[in-house]
Amino acid sequence: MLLPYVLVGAILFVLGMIGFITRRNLIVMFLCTEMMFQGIIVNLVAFGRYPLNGVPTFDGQVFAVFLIAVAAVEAALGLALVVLLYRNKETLDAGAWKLLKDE
Amino acid sequence: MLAAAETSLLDINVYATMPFWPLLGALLVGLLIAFRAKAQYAHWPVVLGVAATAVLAVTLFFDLGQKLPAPEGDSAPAVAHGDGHEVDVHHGETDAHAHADHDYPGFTHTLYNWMSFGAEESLDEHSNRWIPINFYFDGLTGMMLLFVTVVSLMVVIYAIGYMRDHHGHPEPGYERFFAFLGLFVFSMVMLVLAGNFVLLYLGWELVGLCSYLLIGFYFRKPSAAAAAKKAFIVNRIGDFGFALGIFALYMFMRGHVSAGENPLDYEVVFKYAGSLAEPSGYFGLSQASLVGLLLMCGALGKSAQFPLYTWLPDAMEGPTPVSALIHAATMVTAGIYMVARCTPIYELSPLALNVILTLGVVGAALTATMAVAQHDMKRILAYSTISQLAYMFVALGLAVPDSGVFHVFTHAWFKALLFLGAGSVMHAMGGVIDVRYFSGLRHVLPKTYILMLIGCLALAGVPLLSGFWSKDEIVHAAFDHSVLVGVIMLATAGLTAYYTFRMFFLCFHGKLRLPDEAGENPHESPPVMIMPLWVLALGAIFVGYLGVTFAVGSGEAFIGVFKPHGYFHDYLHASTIGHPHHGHGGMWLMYVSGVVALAGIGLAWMRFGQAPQDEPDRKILGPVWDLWNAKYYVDEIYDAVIVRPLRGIGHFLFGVDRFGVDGLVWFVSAVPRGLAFLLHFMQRGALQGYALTMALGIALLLLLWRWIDVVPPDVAG
Amino acid sequence: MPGIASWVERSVRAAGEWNLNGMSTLLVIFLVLGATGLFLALPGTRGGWRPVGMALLVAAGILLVFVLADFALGRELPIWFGGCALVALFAATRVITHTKPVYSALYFVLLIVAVTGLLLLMSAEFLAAALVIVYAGAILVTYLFVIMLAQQARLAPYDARAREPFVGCVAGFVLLAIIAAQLLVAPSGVGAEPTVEEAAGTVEAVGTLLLTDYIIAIQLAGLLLLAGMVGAIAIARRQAADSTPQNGGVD
Amino acid sequence: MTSCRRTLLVSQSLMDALGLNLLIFLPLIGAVVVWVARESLAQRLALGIGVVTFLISVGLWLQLPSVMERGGPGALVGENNVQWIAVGERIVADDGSSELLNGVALHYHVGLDAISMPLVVLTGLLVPLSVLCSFTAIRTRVREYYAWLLGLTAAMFGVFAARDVLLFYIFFEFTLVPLYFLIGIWGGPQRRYAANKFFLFTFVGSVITFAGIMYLGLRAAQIEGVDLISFDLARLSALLLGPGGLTVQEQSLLFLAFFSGFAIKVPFFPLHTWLPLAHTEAPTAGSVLLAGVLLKLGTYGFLRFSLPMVPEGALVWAQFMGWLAIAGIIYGALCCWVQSDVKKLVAYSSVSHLGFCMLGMFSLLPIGLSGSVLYMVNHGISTGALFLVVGMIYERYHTRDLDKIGGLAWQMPVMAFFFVLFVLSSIGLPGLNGFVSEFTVLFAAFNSDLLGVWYGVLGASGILLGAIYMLYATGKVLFGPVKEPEGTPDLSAGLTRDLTPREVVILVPLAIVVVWLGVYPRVITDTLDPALQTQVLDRVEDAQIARMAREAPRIAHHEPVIFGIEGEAVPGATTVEGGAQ
Repeated sequence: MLLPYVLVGAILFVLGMIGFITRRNLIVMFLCTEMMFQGIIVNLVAFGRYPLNGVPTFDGQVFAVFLIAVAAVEAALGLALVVLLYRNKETLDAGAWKLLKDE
Repeated sequence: MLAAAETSLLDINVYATMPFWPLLGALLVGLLIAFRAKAQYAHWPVVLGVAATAVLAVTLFFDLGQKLPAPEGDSAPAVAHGDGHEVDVHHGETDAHAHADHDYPGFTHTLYNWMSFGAEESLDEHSNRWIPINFYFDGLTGMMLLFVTVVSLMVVIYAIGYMRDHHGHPEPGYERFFAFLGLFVFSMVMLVLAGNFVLLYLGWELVGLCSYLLIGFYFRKPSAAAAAKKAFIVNRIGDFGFALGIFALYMFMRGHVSAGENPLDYEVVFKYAGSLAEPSGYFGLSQASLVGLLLMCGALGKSAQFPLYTWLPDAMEGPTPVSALIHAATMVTAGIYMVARCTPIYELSPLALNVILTLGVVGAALTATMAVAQHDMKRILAYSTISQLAYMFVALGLAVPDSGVFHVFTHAWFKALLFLGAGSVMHAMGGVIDVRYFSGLRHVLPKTYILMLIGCLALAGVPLLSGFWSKDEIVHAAFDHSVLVGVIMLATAGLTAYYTFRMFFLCFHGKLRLPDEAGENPHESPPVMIMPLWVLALGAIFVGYLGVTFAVGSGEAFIGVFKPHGYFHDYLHASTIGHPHHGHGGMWLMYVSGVVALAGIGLAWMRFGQAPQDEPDRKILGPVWDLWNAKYYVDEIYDAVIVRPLRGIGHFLFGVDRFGVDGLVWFVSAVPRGLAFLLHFMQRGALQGYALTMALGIALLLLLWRWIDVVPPDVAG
Repeated sequence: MPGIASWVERSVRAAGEWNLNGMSTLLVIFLVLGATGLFLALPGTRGGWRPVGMALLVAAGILLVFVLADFALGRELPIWFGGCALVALFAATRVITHTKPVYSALYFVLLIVAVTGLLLLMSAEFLAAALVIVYAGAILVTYLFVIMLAQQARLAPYDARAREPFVGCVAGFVLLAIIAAQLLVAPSGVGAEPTVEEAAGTVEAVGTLLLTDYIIAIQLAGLLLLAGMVGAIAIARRQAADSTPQNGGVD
Repeated sequence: MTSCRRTLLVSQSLMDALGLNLLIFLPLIGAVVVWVARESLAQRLALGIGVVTFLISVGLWLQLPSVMERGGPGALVGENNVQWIAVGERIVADDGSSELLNGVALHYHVGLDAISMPLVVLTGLLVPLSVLCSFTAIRTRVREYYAWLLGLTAAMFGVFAARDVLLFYIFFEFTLVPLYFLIGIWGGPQRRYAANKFFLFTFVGSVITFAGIMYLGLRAAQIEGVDLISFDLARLSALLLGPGGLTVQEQSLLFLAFFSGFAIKVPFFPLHTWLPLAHTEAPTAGSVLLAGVLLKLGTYGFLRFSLPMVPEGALVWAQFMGWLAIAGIIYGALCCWVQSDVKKLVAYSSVSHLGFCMLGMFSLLPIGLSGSVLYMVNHGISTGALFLVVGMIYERYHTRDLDKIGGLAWQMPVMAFFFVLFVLSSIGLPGLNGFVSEFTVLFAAFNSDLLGVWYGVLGASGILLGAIYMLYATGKVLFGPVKEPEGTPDLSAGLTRDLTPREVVILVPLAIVVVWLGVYPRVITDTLDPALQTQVLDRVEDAQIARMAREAPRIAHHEPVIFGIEGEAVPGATTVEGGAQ
């Protein structure tokens, strides 16, 4: 029964990615990255629960735990940065920062 | 073996230390400089070192004279071929090779192996070929060492007095001067003693270096610095050919030598020299011609032959003892020595001999005319040196190298005497050496006057002085060869007498005139300077008699007493020179040549006896004299034809380097640059753009992964 | 349904040969519908078409149900799975299509809840609880704070219009197509269902694992959290120091 | 008794291994320590480490003859072989040791043989001197400077010690980074441009070399029929030249791949333009190490990798290399002559000199190869020393313009002595070190079957041109009336008008080596020659035989005389072709 879970996880991941690419609001973009995390968490747990061979293990869940930790850190730092950016330019538009543009 | 011989005065290993005493002296002086010792006595290490070498050289001269097998030939008792091997220290095998066509009576003493050639393909692994540090002893070596070291010693002693100011304080750089002199004597003895061509090249370059350093002794004078550079570079032009000659020699030789023989050792080369008669495959020359012509290039530079002589007059910027020692007596004769040493090679190549002869004749005549129209005493002597060197070259070209070396030998004494005498004059005149600024010096410098007179007479070839005997031999050989060459030689001899005494009269005769630099009371040089001159003067008078036989009463003798060819020649024949063929030109030529010399002197007396202020010759010769005075504009021509174009090429290439080559690299880099220009529009700085690219990249990677299909088959089931 | 199943199976086999054409038509239709729907539903100038987009997305969802049901035929796939999956996907779609960030965040909470359901279905109770607590409880609240802090009075222009929705949708769904195609040909793990006792012990099992095999990783994760905290504080301090004089007192 | 001696030998070789590892890692550790040390301590610390590495390198060098006596000409001093980076499946034996089954294995395999030893000692000699010469010249960011210098040292030792091709490449590239910073931070006015150019040139070329190395590894695995890709030098060359090894086409392409990296480093004639710029802009120590050691990485690479691993490729390209070398000799020399910046002049002379080095190498004769290695050492010493002297002048006068300074022999007689000595060494005065290598190299070119007389003749013109430009510079700097720019000499850094004792201490060792190697070059060549024979020349000769065997049928078609290998092998020429490699 691996496939349905993994498929759902993949769709979640791709939707998150599409959101990240198409939305301009920094906060929404961040939400989208969290959404991609959700897809991956589902995948990890599913792979642990339905391994290709052998008995189920809990390693997938353990990895998911770490992923949550990373997500938490990322959220903390990312939101701090968002606030910083917002204070600098009074906008949440991701297009307002294009310092990497090669003129 | 010399070392084992009962009568030999010293062990061979002692003789092998010969070059290193002056070097040791020079190093000691170097240490003195480094520790800032007082300069006052800095000459002692070098003087002692050179003296040690000179003593060794004299001993060696007599030892060799006794021990070397008497030469074979019509006049001497024939000696078996194998004798050469008995004195062979280097390798004792006595089985003569079938194709070894000559055994020369020299022997080699090896100190250690210097450079390796690696094992040759044709040899087994264990017999490496080497370039050793080895010394070759034969008659030529002994003869050369004799005058080189003795003249050096005289000059070094002279320099103790010369390199000081009027108060007896050493000049600045006094120690440096002696260090260089010591280095020079080391190099020159190395050059003469060298037992293989690479070591010869070592000595060759080292004497060039010393010449460079000593010409540039007064380096703050731009002219001295330029002259030093010129000397070194012009010599290097010759050395370029010389090095190529060595390479070519090795290339031709390595096929002939057998295992264990080092193909550049004199002993080996001359043993197989006969094989060089084969065609070389280049320019249709024989191997001997090719090697001979290339080696000759070195001699052209070092011995200041036409067309590479231009450095020698400029070299007079150096201190006068240097001019005497290096640029008259010893170093410049290295080229003559080398060609004479290589007689077995040149014997095989008439072409090379003819080239040498032609260059010699042209050079002798050309530079003699230049000497007529100079004002600087040292320059006159320099041109005369070139002319005399060309004389020696003519002798080599005429295949009578023993006569050439004889002239080298005599010339060393009287030319050193002349230069040192000129130095004495210069010392008294406060550094002025231009004959236009002084005259009548015989009143203030009586001893120098006598000494200079002896030197001038010898140079002019006045009978019974040493220069006469050696020069006459060459004129003889020239007449044997062709009348044209003989006449040119004879005319040059007359010209030599003329310009020598022009200088002499302008300097010492006429009314006493002194330049301002001379000070109130010019005085004769101190004894430390005059004594060596007396020694040299004795040499200038008497060394010629080594080369003649007393044949009192014989009809075939000059003034009924002297016959050409003597001890000197026999001594010399016990060397690689062998037995050159001398014609019998007849005694009349000796009288003619004596008369020509006296006529030249007489003409000079008529025109310059009262030391006239104006140039009488100039009025007669006009533009020709100006041309001579300007040395035929050879320097200017070289500058315009060679130096400037080459430097122009340098500028051009540097431009090419900066714009062309670099531009090419820029052009190559333009491709990625252009690609980057096209792609840089993708770099829009928007965060999502990068994310999009990343997503596409992941998709592409997945596709690629699927395409490569790395899913392990055993898991896929 | 069996007809469809065999058709799917055939298609899957064809896809195994690898070319895109041979891939399940059903999947292709799903992907196209989804991509079109999402394109239309994303905020932008095509205001009138958004309902159409939504409808297409619903259609795509139904198709997905078919795909999953087809696949699950004859196997034990609880109905709860379908429910949770659909809710999760609906929520996810709304997160990215809603113009108001607040609503996006709230839909994200819904997403979390649905995912929690999925996790519970895989008997990952601990993780489910952790997810709700950490995400819904902590992270999302922070998000909401930030949204409030930076809230515009009215609809912000950058919220009203998506950025290159077409390219984004195409790229996303191409990636999805490739992943799905891989999945469909790849072997699917089955794994034995855990017994009740085993399922009940997962918290203990995960906990044991975390504190034995992964003890160093746990330490590192702790360190990471600490570093994140320090970093967040540092950034916050810095903005207070740097930006205030420049912007003349934003706060 | 025997066992005792064996134990002694074992412990000796352990000590050697320890020494070699120290040689590589001590400077690396030192770099870190220096970076964090106090500024006043950094100089002395760096100097101390430099001296220690020098002593270690000399110690290892002294081991060489006895090691070669025991282990043959190819023996390694201080050999170390550890698997370093390994990716792939392992099989674990009962005793717990594991062996790699497939994947990629990179070995930390180091050791010094007679070919690399002279260069290691050269490096060891130049490093403390270049540290010492920076004492007054570097006054900003001192700790960083010495840290980078020591990092560079580690990389240089590593390059010469590496016996694993990939490890060599890693060290080879690792040298770029410290020098990039040394030039880019402490360089002259154009330092950024120079550093970038230097980095880009050398890096771009060596990337292609990297591709070649990868190919070698893959191909060797294929020949051996295993999945394990590794890059050990001995294994690779044994496999690639064994049966079923590289074809001529492969070899010649691989030669070009190596060429692109090494030739830029050398630098060969059309790819040299980075060098004068890098030299002029680099600080003195950077120039010394760049000229003294880093350029040798290119020539060493050719000698160590191109010739033994792709000998037939080398044969194919030998004449091309010869022409490029000669072009470099003449071109570099003529460019020298028109420089007004004395440092640039010395830099261009490197182009000319390394042309000699390559000319000797591609004569593919024993004398040429050993001359070429000698040339590497001698050029390192004399050019390094010249850069040092020029740096000392620059520190006092803040200019290197030949038209602005002059007559310095009067002001600085000690400096003049050293300057002249090193110039003479550089132009190949007999009795000094430059002569031995120059002469043997030209001998080789002249007598080589591959190159020939004209290469020798054109190369020998370098003797003449070298004298011209060097004496031109000497005359301008040292001789003539004294000429000094306004406000100089600047003695603010505690210098004296003439050389300080510290500076004399820098130059004296080099002067001693210059003379020593000039009168007794066998101190290097006695061990070098057999090593070159077995490590390089034997392979080249085999390749030559193989090549002749391949061409034999074609020749036989035209003339009755057949170049047979082993007499009767000619009818089956194809088997000879396969077997003779």
